[in-house]
Amino acid sequence: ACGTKEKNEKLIVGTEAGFAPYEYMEGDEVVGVDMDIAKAIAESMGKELEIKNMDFDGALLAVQNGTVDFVAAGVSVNEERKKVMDFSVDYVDSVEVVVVNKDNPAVADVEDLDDKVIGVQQGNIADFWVEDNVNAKEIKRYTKFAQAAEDLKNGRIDCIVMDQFPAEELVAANQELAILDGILFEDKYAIAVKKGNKELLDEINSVIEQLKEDGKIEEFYANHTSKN
Amino acid sequence: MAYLDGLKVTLLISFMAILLGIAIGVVVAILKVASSNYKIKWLTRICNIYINIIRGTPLMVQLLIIYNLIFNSRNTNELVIGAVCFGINSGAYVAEIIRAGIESIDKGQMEAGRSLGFNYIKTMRLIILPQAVKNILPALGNEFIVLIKETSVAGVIAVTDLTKAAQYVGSRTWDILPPLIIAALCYLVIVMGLSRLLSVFERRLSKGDRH
Amino acid sequence: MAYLDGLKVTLLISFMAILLGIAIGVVVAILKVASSNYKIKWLTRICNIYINIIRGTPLMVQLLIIYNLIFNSRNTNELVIGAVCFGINSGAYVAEIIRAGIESIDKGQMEAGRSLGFNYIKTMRLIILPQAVKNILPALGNEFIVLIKETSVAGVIAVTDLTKAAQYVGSRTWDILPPLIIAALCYLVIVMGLSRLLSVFERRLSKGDRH
Amino acid sequence: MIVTKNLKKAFGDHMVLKGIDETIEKGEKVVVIGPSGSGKSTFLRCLNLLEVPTEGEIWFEDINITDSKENINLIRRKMGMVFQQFNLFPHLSVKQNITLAPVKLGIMTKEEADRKAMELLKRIGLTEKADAYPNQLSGGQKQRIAIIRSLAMNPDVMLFDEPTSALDPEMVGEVLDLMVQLAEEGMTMVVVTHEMQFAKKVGTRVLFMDEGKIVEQNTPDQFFDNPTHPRLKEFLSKVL
Amino acid sequence: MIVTKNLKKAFGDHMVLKGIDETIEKGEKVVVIGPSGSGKSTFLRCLNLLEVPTEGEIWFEDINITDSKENINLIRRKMGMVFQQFNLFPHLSVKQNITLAPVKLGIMTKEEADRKAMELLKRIGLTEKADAYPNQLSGGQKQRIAIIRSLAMNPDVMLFDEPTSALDPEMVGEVLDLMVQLAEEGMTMVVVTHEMQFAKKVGTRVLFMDEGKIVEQNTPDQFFDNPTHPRLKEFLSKVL
Ligand SMILES: Nc1ncnc2c1ncn2[C@@H]1O[C@H](COP(=O)(O)OP(=O)(O)OP(=O)(O)O)[C@@H](O)[C@H]1O
Ligand SMILES: Nc1ncnc2c1ncn2[C@@H]1O[C@H](COP(=O)(O)OP(=O)(O)OP(=O)(O)O)[C@@H](O)[C@H]1O
Ligand SMILES: [Mg+2]
Ligand SMILES: [Mg+2]
Repeated sequence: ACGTKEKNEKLIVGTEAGFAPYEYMEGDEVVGVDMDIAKAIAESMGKELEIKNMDFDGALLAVQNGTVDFVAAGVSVNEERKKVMDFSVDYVDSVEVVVVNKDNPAVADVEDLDDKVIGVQQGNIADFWVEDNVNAKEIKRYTKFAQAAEDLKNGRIDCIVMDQFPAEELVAANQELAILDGILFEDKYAIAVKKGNKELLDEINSVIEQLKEDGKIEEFYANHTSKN
Repeated sequence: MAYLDGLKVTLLISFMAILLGIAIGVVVAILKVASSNYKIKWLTRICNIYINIIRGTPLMVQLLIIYNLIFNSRNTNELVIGAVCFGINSGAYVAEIIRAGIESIDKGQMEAGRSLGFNYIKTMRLIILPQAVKNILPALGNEFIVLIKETSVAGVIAVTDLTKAAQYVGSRTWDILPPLIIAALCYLVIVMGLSRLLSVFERRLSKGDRH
Repeated sequence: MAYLDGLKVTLLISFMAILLGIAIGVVVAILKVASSNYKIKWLTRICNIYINIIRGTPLMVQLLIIYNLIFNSRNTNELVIGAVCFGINSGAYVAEIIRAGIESIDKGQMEAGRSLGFNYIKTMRLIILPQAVKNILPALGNEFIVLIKETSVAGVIAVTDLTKAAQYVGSRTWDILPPLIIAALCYLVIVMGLSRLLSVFERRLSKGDRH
Repeated sequence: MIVTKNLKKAFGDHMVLKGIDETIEKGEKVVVIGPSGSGKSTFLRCLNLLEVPTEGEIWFEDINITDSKENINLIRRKMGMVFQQFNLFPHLSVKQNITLAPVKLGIMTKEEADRKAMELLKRIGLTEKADAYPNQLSGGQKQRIAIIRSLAMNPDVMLFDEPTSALDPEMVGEVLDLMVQLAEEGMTMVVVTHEMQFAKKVGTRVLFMDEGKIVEQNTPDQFFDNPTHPRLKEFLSKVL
Repeated sequence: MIVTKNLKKAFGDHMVLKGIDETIEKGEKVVVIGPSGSGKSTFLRCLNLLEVPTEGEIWFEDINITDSKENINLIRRKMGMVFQQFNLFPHLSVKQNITLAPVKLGIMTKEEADRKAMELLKRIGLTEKADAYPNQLSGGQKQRIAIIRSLAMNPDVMLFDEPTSALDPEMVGEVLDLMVQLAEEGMTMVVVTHEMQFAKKVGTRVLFMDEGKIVEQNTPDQFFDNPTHPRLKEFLSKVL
């Protein structure tokens, strides 16, 4: 059934479905804000969207060697990454926060991260930020936030540094956890494509601009946060 | 439903991988046995290098290397990728299974064949291999069971197998233990079911022919 | 440096795990052999359940379950956690190694001991076990090598072993292959070095005593 | 000395001994012959309960040893057993093989046992092998060591199960010689063997087993010269 | 028919055959005896190159078979070999065991081979076992099948390596009977055995091997009645 023509019509997005509301599993389907944006991009290009669910840092590598066309996984833009891939206009301003155990807050303040055991997602912007800016006792690198949350509940780590929206999802589902007041740093998410893939980048940029204009992105958020 | 899809992926990858593993294993085993018999050192050495590298490094590391080294084409199906990675790994183990199967046959059989006037290859084909199959098949069944368990690390290369499916269910509900236990039970049922099947099959094989 | 630290973690976890595995394995093997000898069905069954569950489910799933189930204290060292998880897994395999070692001793030895007037336990201790050790030690060495490779999945429980260290270097430099290959070489050198050591040791053992 | 009453033994539903009533007196040398699979080994192994009978009783020196209240470990000390495959302990030296049981069972001190072992080794001319390990011995030497290992316990009866079948023909003689000596010293013996010469020479009684039963028995002279049972006639015609 | 010239064989640096010069004529029945490890089997296995000699030549029917240009597979068809352990093919029925080589080597058609097999089976009285598998046979039956499996190739010489050592005593006779028949029909035979009666009855010449050499040979009468070499005297005193 799949001729060569159809193959060319496929648009592949790489993501890591452990980052609600941006991307997460619903039944056996990957959904979320990023996926809605990806669908809009595919639609406007007239291609069929295929979602590859990988580890976060695996996805970023996959876009570099062309295994996927683009990555939509709450990817933060930074200088290091710009050297090896191209980024679209950002579609969200996010802030990174600190999640702690409510009953037993080992961290009092967002400024107070030195000498703490900090959980992050491996390859996530917070991983690098903490490594570069904090004198942590230990950085524990997880592939899944769920495992980090479990460890935080069990007191094996002192806090998790992560994006605000997923953090809100996290504390909503776990009474024992809380977000500290204040933000750690600001951050912009964008879609990553292979370095030099100008054609696709332009296409993506125009779709994102259009979505922003139509207020669609807020709509997407509403859809995916109201569920919990 | 997520479990079912994951389970399907697990089983499909294991199955395709064992087929590929058998293909590689047969070739490597025959090359190795024949080259050591006819003293072609370099060929024996190549076979041994492949076997030693695969058996000397962790599956997970192999998986990551093979995946990043070989697959740069975007159109490859994830099942195919998984099957190829695990197949390359399994080939080394299958080769050793087959070699052991051949060597388990009493050397009197080779001598009896040769002394009737058969050459080496004909003795292999008519006398040794038909007997070796009885030892090889159960071991291959076992290797298949091992593969089913090993594919649980396939998650690192973007394949959503049973283990990864369970992890994602846990990510969504923020309660990671129950899905893992469900996955463990799935594996247990499959593995023990296959083991039982295998031992029935083995008993059948050995019944007709005790020597 | 990251590699060295990771390597140290890998080796330490493997080493502590095999010690724990041996402790568990000895107890389970003895319970199993003795309970089947004295027909204590429920004890045999418990031993078999432990062995079957461990051998019937993927290591990675066990790891995630044990990790999330048992450790609720924040002060546990990650090495200890890893060692306990892998040790519980290894115990089942070690138990089978020990049982096989005991069963590999010709049953004429038990009969000779009994017919001299020794009871079951004394025959075990004075005659069977001293001989069984020769078969068990090499197999234990092998299990240790297997463990070194298997700890490469420890990364899923946030332990930074050799594999995870390599992955991290890769995700930092955006060039994932070279660190993985370095890691693979580290494993290969260790595993093949240990294998060689083991076969020397084995030859030593068997030299004095061919029967 | 040994009495079996309606001794039966089945493996699963395969009846191997079908009711054996025998009395072996002190000082007798009973030789058991019969075709392969007829139950000779099983009969012998029942006598010291290496096989537990399915039915019937075995009395040894007026003790019912099939009675589960009796401590079989104590009784076995009085019954030496020699196996076809020698079953020396390969991890122990020759001397240790001999002294292990007397010492560890608290029957002799280490010194007594050592003295006894050297005495026995001297008797069979193998003192220089005292510190050798079993794998350094020939088959005939192994079997003779196995015999004196049993003797070290001062047994009242010795059971032999084809003691020369696993030996090279050249070595059969030295083992039979030792057995003849034992017989001459008055040891009670039950011997399963295919060595007809031995049966004729030292046997006081020969039993013929077939399909789990003792179908004929007699003094060696009568047994070999006037066999009556047709199966025995056929057997003797083949092996003599 | 078979000539060995300065035949030597070493395993590693262990010299097992130390230079053997022998000529075996057509129709001879040569019996080889000697202590364990003296090299009897190695000698026999060299004759059809199952062991490749380290030095020396072997001539068979005027062909130098140690010459690497000769196709040993063709030559082996003319030399039947019977092993102590029978080495029947367990995955094939009795008839298939017999017909495999003639058919697969293109010497007979399937029908011819089947007819030949049934003829041979009839000769040894085992036609009803044609479709049985080796594991369903007794040791004596297995060895007789192994012998006729070799005969099916119409060999010019038959080599036997202790053909009765793995048999129960009751079954030795049936195998020896078949070998006696073969001898009477004029088959050239080389037989390694411990059966002295057989050597006396059918041997035309007896060789005594010791430590890799043939140290004495003679007609059976002279060999057994007037041994000269001290090692042979000792050997005979033990085994007779
Ligand atoms: N442990 C066992 N389990 C099942 N069957 C057995 C066992 N031991 C012996 N048998 C069977 O019991 C029968 C008699 O065996 P036994 O060894 O007593 O014979 P035997 O007269 O000593 O023969 P042989 O001369 O070959 O030693 C045989 O058919 C054998 O297969
Ligand atoms: N394949 C082999 N590799 C190494 N040594 C061997 C090999 N085959 C035989 N030998 C050695 O050669 C010597 C002679 O062996 P061979 O089997 O010819 O003796 P034999 O006279 O047939 O003895 P037996 O009566 O025990 O069969 C022995 O010391 C044996 O250990
Ligand atoms: Mg027996
Ligand atoms: Mg031999």
